[in-house]
Amino acid sequence: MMPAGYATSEGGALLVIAVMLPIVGMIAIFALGLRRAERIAFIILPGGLLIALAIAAEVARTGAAVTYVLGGWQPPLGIALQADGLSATLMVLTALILCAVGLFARGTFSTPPDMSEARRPMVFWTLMLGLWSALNTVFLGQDLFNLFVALEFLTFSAVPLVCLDGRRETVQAALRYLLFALIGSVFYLLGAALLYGAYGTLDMAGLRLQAHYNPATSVALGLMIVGLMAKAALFPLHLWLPPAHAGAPAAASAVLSALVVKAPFFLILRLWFDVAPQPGNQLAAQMLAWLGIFSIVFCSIIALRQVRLKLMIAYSTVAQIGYLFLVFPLVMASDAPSAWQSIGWTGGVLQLVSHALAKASMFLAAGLIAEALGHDRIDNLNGAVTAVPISVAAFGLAGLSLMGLPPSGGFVAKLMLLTAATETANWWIVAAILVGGILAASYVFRVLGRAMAAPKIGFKTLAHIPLHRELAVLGLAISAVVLGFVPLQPFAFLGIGRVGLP
Amino acid sequence: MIGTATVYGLCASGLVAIGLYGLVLHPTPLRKVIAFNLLGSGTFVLFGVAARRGGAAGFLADPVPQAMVITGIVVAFASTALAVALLLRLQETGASSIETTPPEQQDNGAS
Amino acid sequence: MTLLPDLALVLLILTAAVWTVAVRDRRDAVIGFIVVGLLLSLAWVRLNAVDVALTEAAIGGGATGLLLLRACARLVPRPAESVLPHPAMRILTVLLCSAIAAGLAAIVLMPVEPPATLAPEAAASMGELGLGNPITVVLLAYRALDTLLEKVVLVLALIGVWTLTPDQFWGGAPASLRAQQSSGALTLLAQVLPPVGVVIGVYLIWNGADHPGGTFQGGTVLAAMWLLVMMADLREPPEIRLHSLRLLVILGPVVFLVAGFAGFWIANGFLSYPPAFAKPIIVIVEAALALSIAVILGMLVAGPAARAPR
Amino acid sequence: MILVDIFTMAAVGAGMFFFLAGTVGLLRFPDTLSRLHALTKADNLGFGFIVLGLLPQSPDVLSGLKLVVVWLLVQLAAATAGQLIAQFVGLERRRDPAA
Repeated sequence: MMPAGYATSEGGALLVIAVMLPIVGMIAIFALGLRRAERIAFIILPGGLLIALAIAAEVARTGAAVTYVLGGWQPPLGIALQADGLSATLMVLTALILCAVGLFARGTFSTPPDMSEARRPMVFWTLMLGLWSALNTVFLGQDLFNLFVALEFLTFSAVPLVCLDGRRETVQAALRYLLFALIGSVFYLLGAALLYGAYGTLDMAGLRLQAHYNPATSVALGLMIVGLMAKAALFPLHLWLPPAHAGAPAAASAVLSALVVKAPFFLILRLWFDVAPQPGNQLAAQMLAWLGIFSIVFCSIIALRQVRLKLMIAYSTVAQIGYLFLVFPLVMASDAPSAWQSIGWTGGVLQLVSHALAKASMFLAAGLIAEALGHDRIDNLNGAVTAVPISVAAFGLAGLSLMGLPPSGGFVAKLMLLTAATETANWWIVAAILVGGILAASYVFRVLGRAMAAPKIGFKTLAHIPLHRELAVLGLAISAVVLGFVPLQPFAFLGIGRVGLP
Repeated sequence: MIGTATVYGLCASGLVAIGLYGLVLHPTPLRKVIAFNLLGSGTFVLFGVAARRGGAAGFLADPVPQAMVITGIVVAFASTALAVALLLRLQETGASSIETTPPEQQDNGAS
Repeated sequence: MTLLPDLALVLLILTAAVWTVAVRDRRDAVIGFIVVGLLLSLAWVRLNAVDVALTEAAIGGGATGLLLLRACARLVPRPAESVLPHPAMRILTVLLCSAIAAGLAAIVLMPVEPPATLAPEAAASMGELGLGNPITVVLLAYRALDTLLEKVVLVLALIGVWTLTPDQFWGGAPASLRAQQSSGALTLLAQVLPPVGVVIGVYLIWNGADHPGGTFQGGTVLAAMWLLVMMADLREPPEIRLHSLRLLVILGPVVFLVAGFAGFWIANGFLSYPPAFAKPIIVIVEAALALSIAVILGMLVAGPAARAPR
Repeated sequence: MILVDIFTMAAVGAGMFFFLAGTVGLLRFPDTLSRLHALTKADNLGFGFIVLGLLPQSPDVLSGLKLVVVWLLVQLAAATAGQLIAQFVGLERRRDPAA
């Protein structure tokens, strides 16, 4: 049975370029290395941003998904790339954050003049570009095996970033991260094997037409979602995340926390809404939401008890990811005509976007604070505000989003989730969102209180931070705040290109 | 009626279980990596079973899942290489197991 | 009755796998794993997948086995190798693993009718390309994007391994692969075998267009020859800063990318080939990929740099 | 044709016998060197017989040639592996004469 065919649309070639451009840059750095790493990266970064914006514009202009069929081979035999409203949004988000991180990292990962090539700059920039291509492939892929390759691509770009400084703890964190990621991949692949055995296709559109409830489908989807949960660090599979994200250099931590853990969540979203037989399984949705609730409450409490700033932010990531998993029961119980017209769906996506911006900004701010003070012990942050005032301000603004206070993207997102939860009478979720907000406020204000305190006697700044780095951090934080001014209703753009299902 | 493919399908289930057991329970990273490879092999055989059952149109087996397995084997090798490099480096820097103090108590200094 | 050899093989595989996981000594575990790999390649032949059998023997058993053995040799011996965790944890794990195995087995025992397959679709378009080996067609035409990305993954894995180089050694050469004791027999083998091995590798690549074999299998044979020469101490591993090494690593992906982008002008878009030239283009891409695979596999086994650049 | 098939069966049968003998030796002999001896002998003979038996079955000269090349390569590899193992055993004995 052939599913409705894919056809390459007018701007389709843009999708290919979005995936291939970073790879070209990566290969160029690898081959030419030798001092040019940063320069090459700064050609690719704006180029990629333009491509992402062009794709989003094309999706908005045509009001339909942009598609490219590779080599003209029709799926399921061949592979198609497709950008709908959601993937275009995430691609623009990725490009923006990577550009800001690139600006932040500019100069810190450059090769010293007395060396022909240094390890850290070469590795940092090649992996950053690899990561970008992998993320774009995850957002665009329509074939479950293609997406497996994309996930592995992402893992191989992300893991070495964790141990860039080569210290024992970070190597250990990287190894643990790799093992968790590999288990996740194998579970995902097991599910894919079962689906192929049952339906003879791994194309999402094809599966959507054919999939029905039977043991093979249920086991396959269960295995895939569990595997992706390990990669997205949902409680109780989150143990790898805090040491890995805290150990990486600030620029890498920002990307890992803001974007990399969102990719497996995005795939869970797609499996749930685009592949699984509809309506989804109530019990599974409730279980995912409960794991989300545990993530929010436990990891917020653990974040509150951290001594180190970066570990605190990393635990906060696990907690904030928990919110994303609340979406499933909220959307299922909603009476909107389609999932993407429900307030829960929009709230979930907005939480994803605003957390990405806020968390990237927070990790970068923490990096600058640590550079200026020479340490990141929370109890000793006194005087940070005089050393790096802009970074502390950015930290505070980003904190608004995590706490869910207005005006911020996090506020709107959490309000939408809260509305959806009250509408559908999911009182536990209401309670979790409120408790999570209070806990987030406690850990953010704990840091701010210290950072704003008067410096101790003998306080001196260790490093002078160039203005462009602080501005990159502030830019991200302001974007997270600006998201707070979006209207409180489902956005049509996020529904573009999604096939109408009840 | 049990056919050849089914026999290997059961073999795949067994390999997955054995590999997963080793992966979860072995405390040392090298043994975890070996177990991961067994688990991966089981997964690949499952694709092979689907391929063998899908032989049609003059092909003894469906080439699509077979090609996927080849890609998968190469990726698994790359993972193993990275994991081995990491665990050797871990030894050089002084630790010998990935099970140490919980992350909250670790000394993650400023970067 | 006809299933008897298959049942025996499956029993052997599972026994070897259990031994691999249960045995105390880690070197024994690695050897057990290599045995599983070799037996699995027989299983792949029985599954009518000769291409996969070759790959499994070359990479699954061979290259991975070598990598793991080398790791064993370099790891400091530890007396308490397999301290097992708490019994409750073990019972829980056994239950979990059995449940998953039972689920998979149940699904395997209920095949769908008619079998789900893409074989007819794959066969229908084979004629356009003029290649005889359907696996090669899937890897380099229908699903070329997967193959291209997977090559990039290999390059990234190499970068990942190199990341673990201590800063002062960046640009230098990996640790030598030679054995502690030099052996006349090994040296002789390393002098006699490579010419033959290279021919076999090239044959596998060339032949792969129409018969079982191809890029990965041929590339791995080439890598094996190179590793053999390094192990016999006839050549040292190259320094990782070498320009020629870097170019060889990216040669395959670059040729693949060029062929892909050329499709915009000479065919119907990215990674599509004009029917008249499909076969030569694919063979060129395969040759370049195989060379890169050989170099990458060799360098992955050699590991991060361990000596300062000269 | 029948004669050729009988030859193949006889030769491959002989090859299998030697493999069996070699495996029994591997399992039953007391120390590494005699195990190695049993194994390499059986390998050489067993594999030689199987290739010999298969030769008349090959459809053309090229396939026959491939079989011979395979046989040669296996001989080379087996001989080297045997050497290396023996050398390793020697090394162990020098280190620990009691073993």
